[in-house]
Amino acid sequence: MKIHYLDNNATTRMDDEVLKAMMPYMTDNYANASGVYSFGQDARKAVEDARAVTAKFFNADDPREIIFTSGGTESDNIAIRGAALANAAKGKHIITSAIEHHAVLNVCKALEKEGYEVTYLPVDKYGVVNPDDVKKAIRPDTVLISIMAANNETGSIQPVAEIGAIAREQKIIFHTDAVQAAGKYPIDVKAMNADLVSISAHKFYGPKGVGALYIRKGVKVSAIMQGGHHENRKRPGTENVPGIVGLAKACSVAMDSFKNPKAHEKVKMLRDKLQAGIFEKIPEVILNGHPENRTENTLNVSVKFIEGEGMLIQMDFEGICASSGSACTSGSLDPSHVLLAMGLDHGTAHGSIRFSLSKYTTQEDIDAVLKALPPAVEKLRNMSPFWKNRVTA
Amino acid sequence: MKIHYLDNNATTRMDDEVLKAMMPYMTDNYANASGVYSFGQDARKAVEDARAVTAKFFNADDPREIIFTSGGTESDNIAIRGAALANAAKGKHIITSAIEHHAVLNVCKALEKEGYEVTYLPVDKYGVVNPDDVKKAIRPDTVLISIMAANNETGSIQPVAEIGAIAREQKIIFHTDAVQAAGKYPIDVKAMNADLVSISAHKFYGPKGVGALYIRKGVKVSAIMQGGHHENRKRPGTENVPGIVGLAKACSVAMDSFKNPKAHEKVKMLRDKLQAGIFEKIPEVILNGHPENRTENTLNVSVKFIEGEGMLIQMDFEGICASSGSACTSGSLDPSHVLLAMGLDHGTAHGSIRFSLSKYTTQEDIDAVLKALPPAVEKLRNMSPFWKNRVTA
Amino acid sequence: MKYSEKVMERFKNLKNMGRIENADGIGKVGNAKCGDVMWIYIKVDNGIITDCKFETFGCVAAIATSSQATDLIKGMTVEKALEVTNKSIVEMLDGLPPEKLHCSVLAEDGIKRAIEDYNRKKQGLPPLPEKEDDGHDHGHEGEEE
Amino acid sequence: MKYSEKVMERFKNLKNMGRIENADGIGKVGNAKCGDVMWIYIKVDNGIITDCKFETFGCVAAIATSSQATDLIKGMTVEKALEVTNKSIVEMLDGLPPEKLHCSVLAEDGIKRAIEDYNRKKQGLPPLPEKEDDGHDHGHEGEEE
Ligand SMILES: Cc1ncc(COP(=O)(O)O)c(C=O)c1O
Ligand SMILES: Cc1ncc(COP(=O)(O)O)c(C=O)c1O
Ligand code: FES
Ligand code: FES
Repeated sequence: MKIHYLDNNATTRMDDEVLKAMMPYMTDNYANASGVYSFGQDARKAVEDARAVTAKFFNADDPREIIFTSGGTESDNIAIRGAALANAAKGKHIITSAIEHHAVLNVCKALEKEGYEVTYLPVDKYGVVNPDDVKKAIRPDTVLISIMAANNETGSIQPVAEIGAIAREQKIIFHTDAVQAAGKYPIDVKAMNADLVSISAHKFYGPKGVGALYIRKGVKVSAIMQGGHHENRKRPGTENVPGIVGLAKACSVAMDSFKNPKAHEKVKMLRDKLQAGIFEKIPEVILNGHPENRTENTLNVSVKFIEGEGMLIQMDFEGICASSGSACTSGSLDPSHVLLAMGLDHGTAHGSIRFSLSKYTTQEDIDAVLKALPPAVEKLRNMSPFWKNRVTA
Repeated sequence: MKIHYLDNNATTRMDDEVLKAMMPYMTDNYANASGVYSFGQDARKAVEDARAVTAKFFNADDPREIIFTSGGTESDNIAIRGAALANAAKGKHIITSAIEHHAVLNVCKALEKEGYEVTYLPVDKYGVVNPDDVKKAIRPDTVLISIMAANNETGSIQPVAEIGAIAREQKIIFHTDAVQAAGKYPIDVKAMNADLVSISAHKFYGPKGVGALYIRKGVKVSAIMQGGHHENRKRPGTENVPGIVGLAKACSVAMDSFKNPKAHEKVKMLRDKLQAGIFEKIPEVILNGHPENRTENTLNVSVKFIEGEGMLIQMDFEGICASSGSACTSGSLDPSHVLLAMGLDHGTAHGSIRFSLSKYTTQEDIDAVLKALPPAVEKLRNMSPFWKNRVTA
Repeated sequence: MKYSEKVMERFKNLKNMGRIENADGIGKVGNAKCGDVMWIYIKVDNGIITDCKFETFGCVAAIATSSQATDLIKGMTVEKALEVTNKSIVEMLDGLPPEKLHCSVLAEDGIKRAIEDYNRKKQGLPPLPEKEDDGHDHGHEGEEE
Repeated sequence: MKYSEKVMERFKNLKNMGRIENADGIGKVGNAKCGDVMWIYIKVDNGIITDCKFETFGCVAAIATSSQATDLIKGMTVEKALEVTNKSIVEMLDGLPPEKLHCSVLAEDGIKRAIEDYNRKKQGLPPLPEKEDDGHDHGHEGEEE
């Protein structure tokens, strides 16, 4: 069956160019980048060239400000735990938001058990953090502020530049999880006033199992794993050379795409078509996330009176891949913490479905959804006790 | 220039079969294994099939005893820190050896700063731990014993089955870093009485950036990173599906090789030829490691009165890749902690060179070393103040 | 988490969805763990369940088990239907993922409650209110809409 | 860690290795950080260094800088040679990796010490013993063999 893949916030298809860049390092150029011989130095060069490209992607001054990790989760863990531990002398209060990814939230929760205090800021109905709330939450012992750049479930873009400016003024370390922003719009550590920025390659046409963390010069971060002296002693382990090369290629593909934003415009255009089509064809739907200030590829809606899973499975029968809540917590019974934080009730949160497009998404994919979703909704609503009650009421 | 790659303890060339197994997951089957749709379930199946194969590789009963990680370093970190933290109520004493990899040693050192006590057992002149020493080091508060299966620098194989039996008897958790054993001989968690076993795919013809950890059912291990609920809540982050599939394929290639051990015999035969040739052609050389009970592919010698780096670079001019000390600490000034623990003096330890073969090593590679090494040694000895003193003495 | 082929097959070809107007018994149950809701309607004639339908606001497991269960008890005596367990329904569907086992409890409870409701009606008592597990920690906001 | 082309070139084509029998000055220096050792031999005629050789037990950086340094001071006056710094030698080799910078200190120290030894000899004093940095924390076991 033809697959209509609309779950690109979960993961993306690798760009052919990325795979092509990686191939030599998975075949002939297999050396360990720590080897002293030329063959190893070639691998070292590949890693350091990748670091330079990645630094550019972040608009960082110095490639040494980049470390490579095993993914967004590890980048977030190093950033938050690493900065919290290294700067504990300053204080043990952390500010984050209720809508962060679990890779941020659960590190914060673990730190709470270890004597840290964490403020989880609320969001407005669009799922956006208010910089004023950040300002109000700051205490003398606040050591770290971590607010994501764009949310994975709703796509809502956060005012990180303002928040970063507040943090900078107060000399508080500012981390932003830019996993969902990377590749969609330029990431600029200077404009964001960010000290720590996480990305994950597989979210923007790069390989799985590799990520990066920007660590501003002078910002102290402890390693969370111990071993060899790799990655500026911040992240031990034999370098994943193909992965790192792939991440850098994904960065350079993205930088090119920002220069000629046609592909981005197409994604947004298709996303808007999908949105319009759903609202036209299905009654009682609400948009989750900011109507405008949202990543170009994300559409999250709640279809009232039914639950997401049934829709997903029904769509799967037609080859459509979408998600409900974030992929990494599926199997969990709780509705999305992000939607609940936005004020949705349990039922409506349970009825959410997320479509996330990519540069490979076609009109055909959109048409497939607009064909499959309305009957799926009808089927599920017809067996929902709430739907009937509502209509007959 | 033709490359003679003899640094396979640092990393190996991927097996073509491994790459072939990975390719679909780097191209068409790119789904996130957490997706509820069939496309995601296919990725999930690939991951779970890989887990079953990896469990077999360990001779583990239950695939749920396997978690996938980003490499040997992370496996070691989860095993040691994870077990130490989860079982701290029992005690805070750890037994390990002086010859462990830094991924073990440096976690132990970090834990010492956090209130744990660590006993670093000595080794004999062959670099082998004595099980009696383990027995003697055990205290009522000993919570974990971590002794590697085979050493990366010398290849010396450790008596892990006996050590495991001692640990089991005393109800102490036993971890073994089998990164250098994997692929060279069968790993059997039952025979080893091991509770935790680390491997890293790239050390046995698998991809870089992925490893596994065997965690015996019932053994408590805390996660060292927080995030989504992946890998039995022990290791969060989007699964590296191609990497995991590649690791499993490397496991199955290895299992096949144990059934028909011709390739292993060839490696040993070539290694022995290299050893004999070096001892024949170069005076004042000593063998580092156990003469017999050593991984089939490893040859570590100290060439007296000169240093390893010069030899490596001189050999590099002929396309030969070898190492001196372990690759991940090159750039460090200290001679190998492993050789020092074996009782070598600084000078002799500095003069060590390690050749580690693979199934791809040819007679030609061996000949290249036997041609290049003697003149390299002569050149360096001729400029060594110690060599002249010795000859003229 | 993966559903069996049987669950998928069942979900694809659902039976007995909807309500029975003038049902002889209605079992309204809720799952405290996830906030989901199932209503089971039965028609009883001469002690035999002649018709049975369901309305479910819940996950695929809840929907599939309610369809399976309603199918199962059609034609059964009321007494026999009371013996139906969630375990047997799950087995008929070739199992459920462990984290979804609790969903199947809804179907068993729904049937039991529908029969209880039927028995009460026979005795002239008022209909049963919706039932929820004890562990319940949040309301069914869905109902308020 | 990567050596420059120049370092590699120099290491490939080393000059001035070995000892000078009946040298006018010998500078024996050791590097406490890594336990490495360098001996610099000079021949002096009329205040001018006419020949200079080295023996080095050390890393590639130590060997390359000793070769470079000995080459450099040949033909220099003793006074001029005393002005040679490790920095200038490193520059001539297009730099060294940061963790290898300390190795170049050996060459500077070796030259200085060889000249000091030469000066002492001229004054009829006994030859200088080997010199090591203060941070020194281990003997040169290599020497004992
Ligand atoms: C916002 C955000 N942060 C972090 C992550 C974690 O990235 P990874 O799964 O690659 O470790 C994800 C995706 O899962 C994400 O969407
Ligand atoms: C014995 C041993 N343990 C652990 C490791 C770490 O593995 P990795 O570098 O793949 O993280 C290595 C290799 O570097 C090793 O040889
Ligand atoms: S998750 Fe609520 S019934 Fe299945
Ligand atoms: S490391 Fe000793 S001189 Fe370079």
